[in-house]
Amino acid sequence: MQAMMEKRAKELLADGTVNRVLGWSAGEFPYDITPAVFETAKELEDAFVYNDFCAANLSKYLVKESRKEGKILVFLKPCDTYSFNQLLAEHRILRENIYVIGVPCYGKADVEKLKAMGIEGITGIVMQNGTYTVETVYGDQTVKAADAMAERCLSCKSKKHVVYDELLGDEGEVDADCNRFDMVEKLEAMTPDERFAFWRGELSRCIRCNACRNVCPACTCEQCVFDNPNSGVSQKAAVTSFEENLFHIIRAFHVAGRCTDCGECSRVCPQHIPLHLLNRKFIKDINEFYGDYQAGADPEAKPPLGTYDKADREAGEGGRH
Amino acid sequence: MNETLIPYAGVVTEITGQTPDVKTFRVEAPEGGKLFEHLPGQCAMLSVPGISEAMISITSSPTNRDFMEFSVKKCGCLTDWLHAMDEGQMITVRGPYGRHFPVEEELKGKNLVFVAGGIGLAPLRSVINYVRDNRANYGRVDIIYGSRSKEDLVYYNEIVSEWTNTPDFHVHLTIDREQEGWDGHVGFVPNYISELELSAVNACALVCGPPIMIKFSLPNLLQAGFDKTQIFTTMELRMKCGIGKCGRCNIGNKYVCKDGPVFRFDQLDELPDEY
Amino acid sequence: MQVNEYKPKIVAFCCNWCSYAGADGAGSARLAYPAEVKIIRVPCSCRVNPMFILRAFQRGADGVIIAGCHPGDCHYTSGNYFTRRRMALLFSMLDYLGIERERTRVEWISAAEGAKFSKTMSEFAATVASLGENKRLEDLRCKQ
Amino acid sequence: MKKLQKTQLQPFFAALAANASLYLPVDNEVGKAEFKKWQDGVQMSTALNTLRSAKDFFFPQTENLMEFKMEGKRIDVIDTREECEDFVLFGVRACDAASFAILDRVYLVDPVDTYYKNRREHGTVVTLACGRPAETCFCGTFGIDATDPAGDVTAWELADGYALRANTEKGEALLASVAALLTDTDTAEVEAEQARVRAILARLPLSGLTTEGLGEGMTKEFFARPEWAALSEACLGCGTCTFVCPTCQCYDIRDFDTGHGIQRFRCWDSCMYSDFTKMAHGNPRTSQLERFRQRFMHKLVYFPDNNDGIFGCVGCGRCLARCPISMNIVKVMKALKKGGAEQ
Amino acid sequence: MQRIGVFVCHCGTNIAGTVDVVAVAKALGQEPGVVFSTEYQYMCSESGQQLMRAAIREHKLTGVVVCSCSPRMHEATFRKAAALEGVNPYMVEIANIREHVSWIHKDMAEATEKAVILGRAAIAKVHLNAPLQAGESPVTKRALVIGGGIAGIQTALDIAEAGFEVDIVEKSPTIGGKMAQLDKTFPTLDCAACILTPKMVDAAQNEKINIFAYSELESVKGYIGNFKAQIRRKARFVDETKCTGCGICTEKCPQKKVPNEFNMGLDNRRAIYIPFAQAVPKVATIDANYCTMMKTGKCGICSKVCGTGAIDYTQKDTVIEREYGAIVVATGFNPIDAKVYNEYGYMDSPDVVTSLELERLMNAAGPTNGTLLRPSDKTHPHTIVFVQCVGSRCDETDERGKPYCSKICCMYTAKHAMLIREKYPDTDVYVFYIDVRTPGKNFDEFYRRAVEQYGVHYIKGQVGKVVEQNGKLHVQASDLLANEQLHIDADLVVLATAIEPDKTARSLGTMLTASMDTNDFFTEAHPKLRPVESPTAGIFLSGVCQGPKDIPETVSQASACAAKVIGVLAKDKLTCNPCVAHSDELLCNGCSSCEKVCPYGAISYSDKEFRGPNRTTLIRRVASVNPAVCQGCGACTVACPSGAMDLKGFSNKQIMAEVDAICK
Repeated sequence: MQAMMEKRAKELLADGTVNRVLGWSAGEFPYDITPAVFETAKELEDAFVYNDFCAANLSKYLVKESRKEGKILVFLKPCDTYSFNQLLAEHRILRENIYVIGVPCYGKADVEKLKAMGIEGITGIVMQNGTYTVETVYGDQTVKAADAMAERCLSCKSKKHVVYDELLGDEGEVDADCNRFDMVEKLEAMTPDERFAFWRGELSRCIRCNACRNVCPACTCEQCVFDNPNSGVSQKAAVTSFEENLFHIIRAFHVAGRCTDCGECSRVCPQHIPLHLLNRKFIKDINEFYGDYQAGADPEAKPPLGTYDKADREAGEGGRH
Repeated sequence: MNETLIPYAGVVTEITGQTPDVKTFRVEAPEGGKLFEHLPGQCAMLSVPGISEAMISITSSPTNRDFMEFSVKKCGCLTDWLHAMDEGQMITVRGPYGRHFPVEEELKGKNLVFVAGGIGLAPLRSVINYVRDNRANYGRVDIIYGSRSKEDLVYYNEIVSEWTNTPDFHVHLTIDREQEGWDGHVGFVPNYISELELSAVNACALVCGPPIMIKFSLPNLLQAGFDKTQIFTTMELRMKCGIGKCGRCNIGNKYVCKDGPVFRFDQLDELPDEY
Repeated sequence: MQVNEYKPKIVAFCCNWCSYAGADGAGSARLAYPAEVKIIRVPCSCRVNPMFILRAFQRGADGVIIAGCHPGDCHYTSGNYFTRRRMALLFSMLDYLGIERERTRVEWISAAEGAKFSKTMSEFAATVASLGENKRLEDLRCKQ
Repeated sequence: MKKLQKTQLQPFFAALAANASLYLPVDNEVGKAEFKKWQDGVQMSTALNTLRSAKDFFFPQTENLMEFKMEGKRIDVIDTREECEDFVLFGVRACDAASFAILDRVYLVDPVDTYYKNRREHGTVVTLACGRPAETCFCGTFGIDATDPAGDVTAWELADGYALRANTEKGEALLASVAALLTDTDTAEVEAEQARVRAILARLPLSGLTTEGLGEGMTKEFFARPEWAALSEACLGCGTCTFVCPTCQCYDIRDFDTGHGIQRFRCWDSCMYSDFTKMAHGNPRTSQLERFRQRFMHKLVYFPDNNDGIFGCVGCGRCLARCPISMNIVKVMKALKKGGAEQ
Repeated sequence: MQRIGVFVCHCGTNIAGTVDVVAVAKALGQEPGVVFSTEYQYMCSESGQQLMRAAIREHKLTGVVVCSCSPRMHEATFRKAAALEGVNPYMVEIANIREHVSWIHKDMAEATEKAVILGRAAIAKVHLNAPLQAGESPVTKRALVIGGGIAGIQTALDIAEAGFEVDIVEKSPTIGGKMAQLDKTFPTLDCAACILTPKMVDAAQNEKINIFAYSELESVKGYIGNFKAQIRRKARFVDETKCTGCGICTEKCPQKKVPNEFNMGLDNRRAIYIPFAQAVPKVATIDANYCTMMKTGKCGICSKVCGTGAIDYTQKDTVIEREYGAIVVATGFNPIDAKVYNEYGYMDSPDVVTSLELERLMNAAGPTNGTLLRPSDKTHPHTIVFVQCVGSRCDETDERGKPYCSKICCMYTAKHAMLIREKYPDTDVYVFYIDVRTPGKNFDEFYRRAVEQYGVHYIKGQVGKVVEQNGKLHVQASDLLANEQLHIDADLVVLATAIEPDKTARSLGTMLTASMDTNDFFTEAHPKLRPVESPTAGIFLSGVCQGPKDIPETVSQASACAAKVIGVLAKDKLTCNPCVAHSDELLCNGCSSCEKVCPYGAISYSDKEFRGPNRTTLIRRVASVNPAVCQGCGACTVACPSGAMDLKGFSNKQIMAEVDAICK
């Protein structure tokens, strides 16, 4: 796939369709891959990479990139296309300056999972036939790719590209039966005290690095309210548990109905806080209260918080707990 | 143990309107007298708790034994607050911070040229009054000061009644545009520098004002024969701690709050062109 | 004898057209409700930002109630419908985080329903009082 | 040199905790090590290092500096400083131990930061030599020996116990306080362990990375380099690298109105944040390129400039592991060197 | 920082009785920024206002807090007073310590404490208030009157009289409304048609008045001074411009079995019809539901007999768009459907009629040409029972009825009874009532005449059941005063059914964003002081749509309403509410979240240039708010994630400051 992508990118650069390529660039190790813009075939040859560790959702970079001179080619995985559509619906990216190539994704690997297996000192990873042969300074180890799959990919909602100009690989399917709400349901089934204890434990680790916000394709505000000294709620550090709660509740609320559940927030959290469980709660509630809605699936769809029905349930009514 | 981050509470005993958007605040310790000693060109962090903190240069001369003065232009939430308050109000002050003008070192015995625009006169006023109080230690003094209009000239009364009457003090005022009731010089400060035919011999220039004024004054001073080692300026950048630790006011490896705000122009050349 | 009976702090956001007028109506009819309830006037219930609710809890409120026109009666046609959606989601989220759901409430009270206003506020105050102090969304710095 | 039997580890912790709060790396709910207070039964993590650095103990993420009471026109400044209680940090790695020296160069130089100093004086650091370094480790680049860390006491994990060496008076006192649990030993076992680990360190992928061409006096050389654009391109402007970094020490001072007074607190800040240098009249660093450059110029040039050539990085590798987009100081160093070589 | 003055009102003892106003003034005087604090007997009085104005001058106040009654009472008063001293009116905030404190709390300590807290909240808000300037918008000098009953006609005539254009939109083929159906009017017993029809003609002939009969309002957009309405002109299938109203078609139409709604279905009309002789406009209308031609394509008789060729079976509804400066709602009422009161046998016997049906049975132009005959057998009824309060004054729990008094029933029943007794002295008339309510000029005298002079049997009590038995109506009732059960065999039972707002009112209210009460009566901006205005600016209320009224009341309200409308139309420009949303372009993402929740379409987007880093320019899509269209609800402010959208006068920071002050 990487070779195909590189070939197409070079072709499109060569024929002038695009003048830049937004993709992934190889790093020091097999897994530390950085989003990058390539402008020449040489740059692509030197560093372009697409493998199981290319986890970053590139769509948010288009907020800036699509406003630059010329047209940019972007490679989007299925879940990234939802973010793309949502950004499009919110007029955050300029479609005419973007050439989208959909690329397949069968689930991305999480190096933390390898490390959790005690694999340290990684110097190389050979990926083939569903197994990873991990070379380390302490010897080689073989693991099943499935065992190293990122948490978010285990409950992947869709392998379908909802938008593209060109698709490499096969068209995927929406997985209506994915189990992505399992953990939300598990939490809902707990007592309020248990839920409170769970979230306190998780959120208390927050260091307010803002990685979740800054990586989030729905958080593209020119200036976040939490960074705006005039907003009256700006805060830099979570000084108290309240501020941890406030930041995450408001952030989740601000992306409610807009979050496509791409899972980037949890992926980048250096403290491994399962932030996606907040967003998924809103998604699940929206589905239950107002009918199924998948942000980004249809850029023309009315956002659930931008519309209403006279027969909507009352606030605080019902619920399952 | 003394902690520099913990401020003193001081009483604002007098508020003088200088221009439509500049007021001068006289601050004394609650028991009277100065909160702390300083040298000309140094700054202090003024604050109203809960509103904000801001680094303001101390405009009074260290030779003043009774109080400190700060001239503040209205341009943000703290300054708005200060402008609205009444005398008798307390504020907090910490300092002094930063390097001062080398009044006892490089400047001593020299002819001095002060170049200021608008509120930029505030830090220089401390030096000017220091020089007046130690008149014998310095040579000829030229003060070139300009503003948008007559109303925007700060310390106008002091300039006219005291500075002009100080021996060998030559005050050159200018305003940007013609104005009724103004028979003085009209024009921008950088041009005025050239017009005045200043002598750079055994002289130092102290420049402070809007960046654009500094930018255009420098070549004219150089043309007048000043070397960059003879020209000093004082800078203003985002300062928070005032002691070179919080990490935000650096230009290259220099911290404006600690290594500045007073810089000699040749020193500035060493720094990356960040601002 | 219990001297220091616990009194909750309650913030009531009332829309100008219906519920605030309803509160005025309660006053005119001398229909008492607990003094713990303090009203903030907003043009419409849809003006209430989740941030305000959390702010109230941060600052020591024990309960927050939003009162607006009955669905269909909004002075601005649709404001309360948006309120309903927003608050349904927010309250569900607070519940999900383990924060007592009885501390938050939305009620529709028309300008004519002074009695309902008084009754609703009394009930809500009693409910909140029974929950005790808000510990889960408080900011300890704001504690006296 | 003293020796502690492995079986005596918990009694050893108990004895330390009897005199002062003892903090050591413990696995948290998501299996990552973090410094936590030792209590009976708490097991030390076997992880190479804690997810966050140990700097929190001397430079916490937030701390109250003072309070103000405001009444009418009056302001009372309330000094809320209190003498810090004694504590022991056990299991600090060589990189973090080296970071304390770097923080000292900021906070203990005149004017001394008394909040920092207070904690520094009351903390005793027991370091633990690394046994199983990771691919992200590059402390050797900055001359730090992972097999012989600094600290008040240095410990080595051996097959059957721990070797302990006091390096300071504080360290001596600490070991004296638990003398009953210790036996004397020679350095042979430690040397063998060091040799084993040094062999691994030499094989690490970043073992060849040096600071050659970086450091003092390189401002003009590096500042306008074209590499910054590509390096900073993907940067999200988050504070992850800063907050996990053991040497980052920038802070912000803010006021909080509690409703019954003003609390002035200090909190970590990040030069990567878009509002770091924002002021009333504008922002001198408006682009992420400038902010990104600032962070690395500071560690690789400005800090050495002002601190006798000592770099502001200890090679702990946390930013390599944690950066959401896998951009880090190693990539920056390599790119700058490569760019320099090409010029 | 503001310089704030605090003024605590005693409101006589209304506030001072339960709130220690001196303590409140003292406590609030300690608040930061407060430079003056006092209390006074009546702040709203002239001397109270003078006190405030003097303090503003003396202490150079920049903000004012008045602790008094509800801002809904006197906010405007204090704002005006402040403005006279050069303080922007929006720098005044009211702490409601009467309705929200003194009137509901008995304990003085508790009430005082609460008053102080509310005062603090107001002070905290004023600190963040900014002077607001009201914008201006032009006024379209034409009014729309919805409903062509007596209320609408009177309002239209008065507005036209002042020289402004008026359009009347009436959904039925003629104007005239309910009054046209009435026989005589109380208490003067003059003929309804005689006084109404000249007004209808006046309206038709007034060149300033356009009558859009057989038309309905489709949509309304805009705001006071600048409404845009779409009016659906329903197809009459008769060209109004050609029809002379000769009536030949209505005589020749073979379809004779159409229930005549003008006569309450008591007789039939043709498929092509003119509702009544004096209809305005006097134009025939084809009822497409019954017309044979329309249904089968075969007939066409009317077309053949029409001398002017006015019949047009292909006519379509047309929608016209008109602009208005003000809109008058005069949608009137209907009696409730008596079907639900089956205990009175309304569905079982044609001789159980409603009052309005009786009105037609007694009307000379009605189905019986004015002779009172039983609908069933066309005989004279000799015993008549009137049942009062059918569906009026019901318990809240009663879903069939209305909680309110319909107000007109007592009087028209007295009228009916009197007229029957006069015309048919051999008739026994019984009236069962809960109370007889006769406040009004000459009303009680009228009622007493019915009882004393005409011998109408008024019985305080309720009718339990009406059962048809052998051509008679067996009425079971109770006499509460005599405390006995009564059984009356009546020939005719008349139900004084409650009146309710027209069914179209609810959807109209939504369309106009005018608020309504739970009974679908439109709410007035103030129950006492602004009784003919809706809270929605530019929407005015005329007649029964606002609440039950008799004719004189309706007409006087209609004229009052016209005066208010004239007040709007006479202005060249209107000042807007300055408490509107505004978007901070530097923060705006252009995401359109706000636009989606704006009920007024007040938000638009444009691409603008902004400064980017290092002297670059960026083009960004940003929102802007039309202050003349925005009504200030604030829905957008919550939809906006970046906080770019804020509401003037109710900003995020202001509300949070109030929260902080309250929770302190």
